[in-house]
Amino acid sequence: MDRHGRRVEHPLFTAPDPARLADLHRAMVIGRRFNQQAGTLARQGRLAVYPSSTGQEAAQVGGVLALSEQDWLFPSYRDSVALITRGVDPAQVLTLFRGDWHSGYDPRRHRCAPQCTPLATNASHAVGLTYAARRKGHDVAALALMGDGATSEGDAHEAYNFAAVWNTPVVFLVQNNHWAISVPLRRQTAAPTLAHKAIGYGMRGYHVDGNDAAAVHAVVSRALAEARAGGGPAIVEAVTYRVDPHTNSDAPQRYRDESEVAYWVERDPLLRTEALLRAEGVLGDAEETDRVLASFGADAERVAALVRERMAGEDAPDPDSLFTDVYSTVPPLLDRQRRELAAELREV
Amino acid sequence: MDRHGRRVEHPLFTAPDPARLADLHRAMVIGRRFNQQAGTLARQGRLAVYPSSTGQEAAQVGGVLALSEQDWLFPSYRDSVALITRGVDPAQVLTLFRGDWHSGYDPRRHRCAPQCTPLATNASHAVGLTYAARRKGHDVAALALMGDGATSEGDAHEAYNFAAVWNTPVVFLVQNNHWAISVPLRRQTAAPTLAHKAIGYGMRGYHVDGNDAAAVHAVVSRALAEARAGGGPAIVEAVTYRVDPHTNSDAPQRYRDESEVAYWVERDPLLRTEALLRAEGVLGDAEETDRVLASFGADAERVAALVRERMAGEDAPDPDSLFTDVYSTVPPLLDRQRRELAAELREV
Amino acid sequence: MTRAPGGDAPAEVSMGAALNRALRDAVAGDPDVVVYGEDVGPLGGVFRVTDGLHGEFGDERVFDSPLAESGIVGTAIGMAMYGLRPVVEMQFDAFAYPAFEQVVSHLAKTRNRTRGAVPLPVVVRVPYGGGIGGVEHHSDSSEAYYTHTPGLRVVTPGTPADAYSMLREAIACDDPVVFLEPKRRYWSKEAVELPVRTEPMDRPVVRRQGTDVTLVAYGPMVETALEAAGAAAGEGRSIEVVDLRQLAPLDDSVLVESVCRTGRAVVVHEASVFGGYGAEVAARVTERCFHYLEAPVLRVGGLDVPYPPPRLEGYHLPDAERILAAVDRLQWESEWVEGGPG
Amino acid sequence: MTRAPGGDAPAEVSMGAALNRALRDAVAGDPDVVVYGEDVGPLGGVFRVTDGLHGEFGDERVFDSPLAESGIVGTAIGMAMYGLRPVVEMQFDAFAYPAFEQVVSHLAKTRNRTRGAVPLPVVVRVPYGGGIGGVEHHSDSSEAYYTHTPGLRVVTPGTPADAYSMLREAIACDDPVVFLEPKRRYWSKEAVELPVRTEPMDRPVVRRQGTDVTLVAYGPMVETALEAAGAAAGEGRSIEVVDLRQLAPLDDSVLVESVCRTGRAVVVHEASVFGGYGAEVAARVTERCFHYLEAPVLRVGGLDVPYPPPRLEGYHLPDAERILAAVDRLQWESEWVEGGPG
Ligand SMILES: Cc1ncc(C[n+]2csc(CCOP(=O)(O)OP(=O)(O)O)c2C)c(N)n1
Ligand SMILES: Cc1ncc(C[n+]2csc(CCOP(=O)(O)OP(=O)(O)O)c2C)c(N)n1
Ligand SMILES: [Mg+2]
Ligand SMILES: [Mg+2]
Repeated sequence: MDRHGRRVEHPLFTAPDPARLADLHRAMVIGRRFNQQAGTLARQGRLAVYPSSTGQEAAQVGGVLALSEQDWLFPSYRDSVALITRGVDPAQVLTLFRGDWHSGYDPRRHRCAPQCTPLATNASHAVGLTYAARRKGHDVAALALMGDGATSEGDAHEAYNFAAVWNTPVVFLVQNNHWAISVPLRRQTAAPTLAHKAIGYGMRGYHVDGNDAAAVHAVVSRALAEARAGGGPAIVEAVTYRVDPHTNSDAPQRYRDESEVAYWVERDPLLRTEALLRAEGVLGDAEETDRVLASFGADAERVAALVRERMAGEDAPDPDSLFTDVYSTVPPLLDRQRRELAAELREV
Repeated sequence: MDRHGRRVEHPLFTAPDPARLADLHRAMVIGRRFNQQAGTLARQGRLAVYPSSTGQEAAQVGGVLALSEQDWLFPSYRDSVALITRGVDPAQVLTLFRGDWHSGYDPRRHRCAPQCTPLATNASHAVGLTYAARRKGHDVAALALMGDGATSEGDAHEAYNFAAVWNTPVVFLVQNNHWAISVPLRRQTAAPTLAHKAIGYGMRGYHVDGNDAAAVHAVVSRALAEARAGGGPAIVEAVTYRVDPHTNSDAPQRYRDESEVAYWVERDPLLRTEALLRAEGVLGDAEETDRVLASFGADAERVAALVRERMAGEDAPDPDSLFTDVYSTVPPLLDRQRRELAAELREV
Repeated sequence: MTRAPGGDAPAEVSMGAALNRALRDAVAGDPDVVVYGEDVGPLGGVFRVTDGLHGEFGDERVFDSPLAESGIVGTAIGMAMYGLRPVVEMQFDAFAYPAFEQVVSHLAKTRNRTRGAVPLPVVVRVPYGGGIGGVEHHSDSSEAYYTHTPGLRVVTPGTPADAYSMLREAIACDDPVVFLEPKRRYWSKEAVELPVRTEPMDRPVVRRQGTDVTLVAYGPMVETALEAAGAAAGEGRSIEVVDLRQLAPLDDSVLVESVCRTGRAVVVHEASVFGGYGAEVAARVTERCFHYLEAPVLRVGGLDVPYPPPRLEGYHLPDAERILAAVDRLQWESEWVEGGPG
Repeated sequence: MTRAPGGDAPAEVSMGAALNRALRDAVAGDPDVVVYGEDVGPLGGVFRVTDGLHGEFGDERVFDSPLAESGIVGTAIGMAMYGLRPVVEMQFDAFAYPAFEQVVSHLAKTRNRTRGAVPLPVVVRVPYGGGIGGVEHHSDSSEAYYTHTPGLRVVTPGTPADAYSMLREAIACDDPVVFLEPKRRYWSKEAVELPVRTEPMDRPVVRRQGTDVTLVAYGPMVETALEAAGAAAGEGRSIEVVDLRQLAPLDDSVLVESVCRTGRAVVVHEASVFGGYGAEVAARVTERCFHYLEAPVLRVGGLDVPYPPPRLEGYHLPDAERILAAVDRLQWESEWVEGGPG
């Protein structure tokens, strides 16, 4: 797609079929609404913090929908939209940010690793996991998500290198949203693009318009297919933009210009897929299209309502849960602390 | 030079002048002899350990002689030859390996950082140092040495990246000696060459025959000149070979073939410069050449003798030195331990 | 402590503001001081501790670096080798771990390695501890890792005045300093005129005098300890509060004097108790005051679990009540018997 | 301990050989066990602990990885998430520091983070401690860093039989285990028939019974403690030696029982005393045995300095003499007074 949502073909990559285009758009609509809702909850103090990915929905949705059922996703803290697109209960996605528990979902159930806060550390987990799956004879690829800033960490380098040397099917999807909190990309790297980093590991690097869900989907799909076929891992740099502040406690006016934000808002990924869907009549005629788009909006509202409801409850997490999963069994000294805390709580 | 020591010109790089060629050869002759002598001392138990760089003299000497007086060298444990070429007292170079103290020389005096054991960690020191020098208005470049294996560490990545973003004049000279202890290069990276890594940082990468002292010198000189001129840091990969075991306690027969060693011994860097010096009459006519080469040999023997002598002594380091340089002053609790040890030693 | 000139009551200053002022004065006072790290430039740091510095001193003195903690500490080491005095920030406690090798194997050891030829005047600022509702990895108390590493000075202020004075002293110090900032106290205020020079940082300070029991605290727990002491006073128990300030190397004289006088001690910190810094205090004080002790030195600290999520951190963190409960267990009845086998 | 069948005296086995055999049996016994790290393949590790495994089991089960410790631990975490049981080697103690973030922020916490859904059965083998004449960074005792990190099991064997049995148990364990191998004891021998199953690793063991004083040791110092106890016996002093084995989480019952019985204790380790693991032992034992103690629990450990160069390490490391000197300071005369202020 060009920036107005007009189709552009590429000899190497296959554009998503119409049904997939609709899925991409729907997931973005839901993701956008989710970002807004979570942002509101954070401002209301119902979440401890929320890192919004408004503006980055195409990159997350495009990447995740390229995964097969058995594949794994390794998200960072900013990848809520990726998680709900993968099918994780939206309220469970927010457990971390609400502060009820560190990870709200069972990673094995959805084949989604816990949201990762220490930057770039999830990337080597993805490498190890796919290595293990291959050892067990399973056809499992992984999508490891990281930001532009995270590529500066040593852990990113080590993960890229292990993946390339072991030839494990991992696609490292770098959402280059131009900022690492307040630090712009040019302070992060002097490379022409982040995709160029792939060369130094002997793997493929793709540079893609990260606000074009179809393009991200096409590129990640191809990279995953190559990786599965033994062609090695890849870095996909999706160029996008973080429209909201880093989190609700950020102060972006200190470091960036509103005009920059405006530039990117014009290139909103949702507007672009919508334009394409309408122009190409993917969802049917104009009327049918309106109807389907309205249903997407309704789905998004349902998700938002569910999230509001689930976050409204005051049910506090059980303090006893502090002790149960530190080790496979509760060791004696910890059990003593557990009993002490229970006694303390009985007193009050 | 080709592998027989015949001159090959390159449009980009300037070959060392005759005097420099002689210097290079002399330093290698001394370096080789030093490696042998230290190896012998290690086998005799006079050194705790010695990591020989036999076969890699060209890379070290070629790199170090490209430095200016005010520049800094950041050596690893394998870079004894680089250090003595830089002018550090050979016996002080061995202090670490003899076990008398961690660093035997004063780094500021020779502008040589202490020999670095934790892999790749010295590289960011070089970046910081050159940054500081620039801040102070000094024209100081640095040569950071590391092995092929060390390039896999996160610290290498972070240092490359900081250097490129800050545009500090550091040349990272990677001695690709094909092995990281027992691990061959193909298990370390899938990249076409280690020099390709430079691309991902937006810096220049050079791939040079590391057994050709003249070529290493020419390439490092150029890279340093560019870096000084604000052209940014560079990675220079010098392809060479570790002819000896990793250290005296290694067992290379477990992981590599003698034929591989033989292949590289044929490409001995000393034979090649000697051939060039003779063929081109750099040192004068045949007789003069013999005389000069003999004097190099004599210089090397003097160094070996000095090392033997200095390592023969039984003077043990003073235990009180354990306490004096942990902090700028000896803190009270440490002073208590110091007095306790002194009392203990008086008793026996 | 310096009083305001002219008799005016000094203004209330938060710990964050005091640290900010200390950095400003240090950068202004010495051209070799540079401040860098993640987001310390235009943003002023995620806690705004470097607020305004980039604007005032420019990018040469205060700047954002690439996002890589090992690289940050590694480059600081290199800068210090060449005579700068870098002050670097680790954004949160757990995000200092990537730099652990540089801190332990180089920062702590280079002076020693070079027999004093290469001192490393580097300050590594680490906002540490919990109590701010931070998600995972944003609330660790990592002092035990650093205090067990010879060659590092590990200091942590408990008051705004100390925050200012100790940070200035840390920057002026020729040893590497891990400067632990109790992030939950960034907003705690004290009436103080800056600049101020408090006691030298390597001296523990008695924050409140008492006769019955010594409460040993540092960083975020100083305020909590004082709160406990205040409450105890209401009930007729006189608690002395010692603020350690420099955790390593420790000067134990004030501590030992106090405990030998009171005969009872509790040490408190946020970090997990097991293998925590409190173990060192308890072991050391016991060794030196054994015959003066009426009861074992008790430790109050975090549970031996990974730092909990925000809504559970209240169960983890020591508060005045827990401290007082420990004080109550200090065998005030002469027939007390506790512990022992079984 | 299992006896050899048929009554033959069992063969002498070194600790290194016992570890090697444990790895071999674990790899042979469970297809999910993989062994990897730096130089563990054809070379068999720099200490030859993985000797022969690559040849026997092939590159799928035992292999060399790229040279990057954080990547090694990180990939092991990923493998364990998918059901493998990786056993990774950090070549030397100080070279585990680059992996510190992966160990502390992920390996230790993932089970907890996921409410038990994702246990991580990873063993991180770390040859640790000094006494082998290693240069800088090759002799650190890093147990205090790991034992203060909830979620990790930290174990260290003191004998070849334990080395075998505990490593098997560690590999079978569903928790992440930092397996600290006392590298100077790789060559220490014991007559034992392998395979052997000793006490469960989480139980401290009394290695030698005694009545007068309890010596608490682990890893490399078990042998040294026994040596001291032997020498003391000659002089009529009966020393009990407790080998802790699993340092964290600690089961303190054996310890407390012993010290309450003997009334005196010394804890010994190679690591620097300040903030070392011995502080935890001393503080805990004192808390639980206070009224049984005749003297403060003393600590014998390394000096509070960076690990010295080979020719000075003898001054740093505890030996039997230093242990006995500490035992002598345990206030055997009733009029003893030491310590206190001043
Ligand atoms: C190891 C580590 N260091 C520092 C941080 C603090 N931190 C959280 S997000 C962030 C910026 C990350 O930028 P980027 O990778 O571009 O991702 P984005 O937030 O833009 O999605 C920083 C510095 C962290 N989480 N982990
Ligand atoms: C951080 C770290 N990990 C592991 C080691 C142990 N070690 C010492 S040398 C070496 C191999 C290094 O290979 P390379 O970088 O190619 O240098 P070379 O020895 O070949 O000169 C290893 C693994 C170390 N010194 N530091
Ligand atoms: Mg970003
Ligand atoms: Mg090598």
